[in-house]
Amino acid sequence: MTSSQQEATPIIRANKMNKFFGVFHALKDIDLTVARGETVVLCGPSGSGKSTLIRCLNALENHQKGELEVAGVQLTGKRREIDMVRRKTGMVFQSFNLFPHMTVLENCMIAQMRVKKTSKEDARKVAERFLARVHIPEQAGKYPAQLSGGQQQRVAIARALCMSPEVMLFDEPTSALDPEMVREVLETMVELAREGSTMICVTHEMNFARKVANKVVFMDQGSILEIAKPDDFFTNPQHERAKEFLAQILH
Amino acid sequence: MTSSQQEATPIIRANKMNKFFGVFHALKDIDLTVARGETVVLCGPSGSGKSTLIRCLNALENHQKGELEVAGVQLTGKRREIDMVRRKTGMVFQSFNLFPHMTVLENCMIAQMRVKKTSKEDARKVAERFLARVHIPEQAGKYPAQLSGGQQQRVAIARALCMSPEVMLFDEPTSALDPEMVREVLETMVELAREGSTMICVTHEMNFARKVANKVVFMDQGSILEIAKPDDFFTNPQHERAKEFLAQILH
Amino acid sequence: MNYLDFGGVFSRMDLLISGAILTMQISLVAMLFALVVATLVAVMQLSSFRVVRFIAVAYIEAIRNTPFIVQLFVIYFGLPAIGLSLEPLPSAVLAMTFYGGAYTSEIIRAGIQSIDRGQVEAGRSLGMSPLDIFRYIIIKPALAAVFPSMVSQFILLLLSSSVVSAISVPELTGIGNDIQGMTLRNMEVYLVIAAMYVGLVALLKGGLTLLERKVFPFKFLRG
Amino acid sequence: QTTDESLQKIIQRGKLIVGISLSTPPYGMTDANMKPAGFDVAMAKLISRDMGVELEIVDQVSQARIPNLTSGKVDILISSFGVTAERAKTVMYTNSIYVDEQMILAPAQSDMESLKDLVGKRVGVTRSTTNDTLITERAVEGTIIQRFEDDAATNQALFTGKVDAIVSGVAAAIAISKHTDKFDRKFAVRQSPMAIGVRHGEFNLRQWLNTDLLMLWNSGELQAAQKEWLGVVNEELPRF
Amino acid sequence: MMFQDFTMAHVYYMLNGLLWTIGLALIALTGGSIAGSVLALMAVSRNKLARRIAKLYIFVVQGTPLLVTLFIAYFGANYVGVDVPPLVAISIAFSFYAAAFLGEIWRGSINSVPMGQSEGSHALGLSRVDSMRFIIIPQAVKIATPPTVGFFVMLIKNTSLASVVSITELTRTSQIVSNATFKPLQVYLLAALFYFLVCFPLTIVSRRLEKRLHKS
Ligand SMILES: Nc1ncnc2c1ncn2[C@@H]1O[C@H](COP(=O)(O)OP(=O)(O)OP(=O)(O)O)[C@@H](O)[C@H]1O
Ligand SMILES: Nc1ncnc2c1ncn2[C@@H]1O[C@H](COP(=O)(O)OP(=O)(O)OP(=O)(O)O)[C@@H](O)[C@H]1O
Ligand SMILES: [Mg+2]
Ligand SMILES: [Mg+2]
Repeated sequence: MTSSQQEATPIIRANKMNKFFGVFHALKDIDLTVARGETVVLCGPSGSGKSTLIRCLNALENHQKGELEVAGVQLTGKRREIDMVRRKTGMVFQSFNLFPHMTVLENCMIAQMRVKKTSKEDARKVAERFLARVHIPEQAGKYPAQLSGGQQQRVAIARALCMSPEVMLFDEPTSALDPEMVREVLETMVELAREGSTMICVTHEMNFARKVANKVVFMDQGSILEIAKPDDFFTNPQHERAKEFLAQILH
Repeated sequence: MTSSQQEATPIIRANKMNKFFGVFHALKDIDLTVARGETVVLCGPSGSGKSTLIRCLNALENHQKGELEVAGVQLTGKRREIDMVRRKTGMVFQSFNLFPHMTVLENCMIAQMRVKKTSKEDARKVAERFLARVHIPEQAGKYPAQLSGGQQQRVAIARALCMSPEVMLFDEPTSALDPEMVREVLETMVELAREGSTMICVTHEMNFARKVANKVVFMDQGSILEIAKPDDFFTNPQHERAKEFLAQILH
Repeated sequence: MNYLDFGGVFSRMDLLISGAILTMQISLVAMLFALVVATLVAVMQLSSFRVVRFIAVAYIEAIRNTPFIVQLFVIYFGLPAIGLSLEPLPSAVLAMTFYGGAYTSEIIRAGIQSIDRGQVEAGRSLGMSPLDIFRYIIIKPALAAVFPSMVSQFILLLLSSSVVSAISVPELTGIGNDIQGMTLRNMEVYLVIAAMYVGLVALLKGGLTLLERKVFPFKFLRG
Repeated sequence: QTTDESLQKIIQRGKLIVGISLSTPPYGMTDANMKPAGFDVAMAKLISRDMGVELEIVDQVSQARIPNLTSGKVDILISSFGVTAERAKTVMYTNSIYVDEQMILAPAQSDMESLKDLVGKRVGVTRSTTNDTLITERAVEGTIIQRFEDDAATNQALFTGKVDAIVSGVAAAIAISKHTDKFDRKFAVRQSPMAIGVRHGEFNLRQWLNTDLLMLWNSGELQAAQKEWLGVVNEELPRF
Repeated sequence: MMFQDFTMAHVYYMLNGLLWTIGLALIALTGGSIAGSVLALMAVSRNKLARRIAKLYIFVVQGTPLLVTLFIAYFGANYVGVDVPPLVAISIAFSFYAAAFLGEIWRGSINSVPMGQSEGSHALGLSRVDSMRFIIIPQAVKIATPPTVGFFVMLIKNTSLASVVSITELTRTSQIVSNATFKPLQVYLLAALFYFLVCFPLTIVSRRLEKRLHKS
């Protein structure tokens, strides 16, 4: 009973949420519900607002109208709420944003020690575990500048994972990787999904979507045009714009 | 007669070329001939030396042993040769390298005005034409920091195209683009290829390779393992490593 | 008639050396304090509170745009008027701290502003507090970026210590002037103390360069 | 000394260039109209008058006065220039133009009678003056000597209680105790002669200056200048 | 007679000194900037010898107190039989001195522009000079502005050393007045105010400039 109830509580709930950059209307009436344990893939053309949406979920941007609740916290712009949401979510950026002055290991340890007050030894153990999981345990002592783009991206993923967030947000986590690495990183993500982590992922890896996503969200020009199960979305998209888009990807 | 002779003259000819970073042997005995008008796709796993090779072709790196001739210029490290080669080649970087203090338009105009001594008005016209071609004419007045990753990549392509180089070098030009944009940019590149531009492109877009490449070059650990026609390469790779690699990409 | 004679200077080398040591000591202490003041003021300048920003800017401009000797006099001769009488040495260090702090804070501010926004966002997304973000993510790369300018500034601070002989601190220039008074060998004295200052600067620069390699190893990796 | 044309050169030029520090009252200073004034200036005027040439005064900071002379930027120095044997290795002196008396100046209520009483006390002095040379030489061990860059700072240190006493020339000491009764002249340490500085080797010029000084003494003009600016008239002046 | 009151005559005298200070500042800033640019370009040039020379120069001159440099320029020349007028000595000494510091500041700023930028401009065929002029330097300016202005202000204040070559600029007039009136604190505070009036416009300009640069 309790467990099913918990599953029933959505971990993310957006209700007519709007976001403006000055006069530019970047997100329009976003309605989105994500249940605990779900994997959601976000796709759509360039400039459609995918990054902006995912940044709102992590409270890196404030929305201006409508409601947004993440991991049980209603976001109204208050400092405390924002802090709470950021602790409960993890983010992997399109451009990595690793800390250049820290080794890979330190990159993965700092937030554990400062935010979760984990001891140094424990933080190190956790960091090493997740570095192994993304297949770069041997790079722990290097600085980001000494790694290939692909390796850097994997450090960014490990760094977020170390905080064991309730929701993981990925912004094109594989765009800088070569095809071999894409596969390995996606496999890590598949494992995460299977373990029941909640994940929201901006990606155009349609095979990944097909394999693990519970739903696909299609955006265009700041609006969500379609939310569907992957099979339905790929075989039978409802919206004209989605059809066009898929025609291009799937050739 | 003359025209066929010109076509017969390869625009790039590498002969047992080697490149070291300190003690690290980054390129090993590279033999490569590219004829005028050819489109060559370079692929291989991360760290195999693709970027390094393409940077040598643009004289951004010096090779240490063997010969390299680009657009009729034998590169031996002399300043004049290097300048000549850079004028005849255009490059699109993996990390864009846009000039942050100039608008998109200025990014596209500066080299025309300074290197080709084009007048300001003409340079603007050319820049606007190529920006339209990569579908971002409306971003001309913005600064790079105000653009999405995808938009930045397209500016980088337009900037190189503005110089109408004899050889275009692309280093993963579509890695930051969403699938629709990938297609549009690739179409621009296909057009270029059809118009007879010579292109060398690091990419893992196998459909692009199949469609327009005259040959595919497969690299691993600094060596060229295989050079083949796309059809042959995809259906019947000779080398063990290439087979593995293709298995991963093509799932 | 115009010949150089270093005899009178060299025979008083022990005095000069003691002056050089004192110069180095007060300079190092002042640098350390100045760095702390500078960082604090740089942060104040970037604060979102108008008043805090104003205080920081007022301090910087008041110090930067007036002569050091005046600041020194105000601290040494002026403070007794409000009941605070300091000995020459602490007065000198205090004046140098405020003086160096004002210049250095502008440099540090430039460093902080050169840090990519993405860094801050990454810290935020990991749940780190603004203070932690500043302490662990921003300040080190910021200092690394402007380290060469800071070294120049510290050299200038070391050289400006020559002024504190005005309030009877027996540092290198002061001792040099004493010897000139005794021997009237100005050119000789100046050549010798110039060489000694070059030596001090070499020590300082060498030390700071080593420090840079130790504290900012990430600056020395391949691009 | 047939090759020495130092005097002729000045006369031919029609101008005598004298180095004087204008920041050392009452020797070199400015009057209410900011024109050069003081004892050194008065002497320079008398000498150039007798030489029959124009006078040009070059103001100078104390570090620059010797190089100004030795490098030929000025002809002579009349710059509250105390005579010591060590300094004479570098420049030549004329006969004395004034004999100063170095005094210890201290707050009226303090009790000081000899150098012994300065032990443990902070004594201020202007750096690299004859006052400095003197106190450095004579001070009893345990005296704390603090050197300031100019007279204003030295006096200020006394006024603000930063030092317990200062060493000062008699003329300046008189002026200070006229100005305020908080400070007294305690005792004299030594007399020290002052003279005009001339470059090494310029004997003709020095000889003429010595001659002129004698004439000025005999006419009483030298004493008058001493009286006007220093408030003290020497009984006699040492000659060498 | 000895202790004059601090009167308007003294203030005018100091204002006259202020004029000298402004003139000297102009000389120092122009000479210093020109020499500093040359040195910075040498320090980042591809010529190894030029870089070595620049480095050695910076090392020696940065360490030498300005007073000493000035002393050598003015009096030192007489030791080899050349008479240098005060203003020439000032121009030489200040240019040499400023070159070392500005050269070092500007070198550091140029080197802090990411490698990718020069690669980007080289790939477009821009010459080294053009790449410097249009790509690298405009970006380096941003990080160079605060320390440069800081140094300029310092340089202006350092013109006080000109009193060594018998120029009665602001600091020297203050010394003379303070010794005549025995009111050093008041006199020097007034001098400080004058210096502030000369230096402050420079900082205002720099803050404006920075704001504009940060917009892009
Ligand atoms: N700080 C900002 N100020 C103004 N406009 C912005 C800002 N950030 C984003 N935008 C605009 O908002 C729109 C959505 O941007 P966003 O980065 O969310 O797109 P995206 O879907 O992630 O695109 P891509 O696939 O290229 O990353 C774009 O048109 C972009 O130009
Ligand atoms: N400047 C350098 N100094 C030392 N090693 C370098 C340097 N540049 C590249 N390398 C090394 O050379 C090898 C080839 O690098 P390169 O960038 O050419 O790989 P790539 O094939 O482009 O990889 P990716 O697909 O990840 O971009 C790598 O192992 C890299 O670490
Ligand atoms: Mg995005
Ligand atoms: Mg690469």
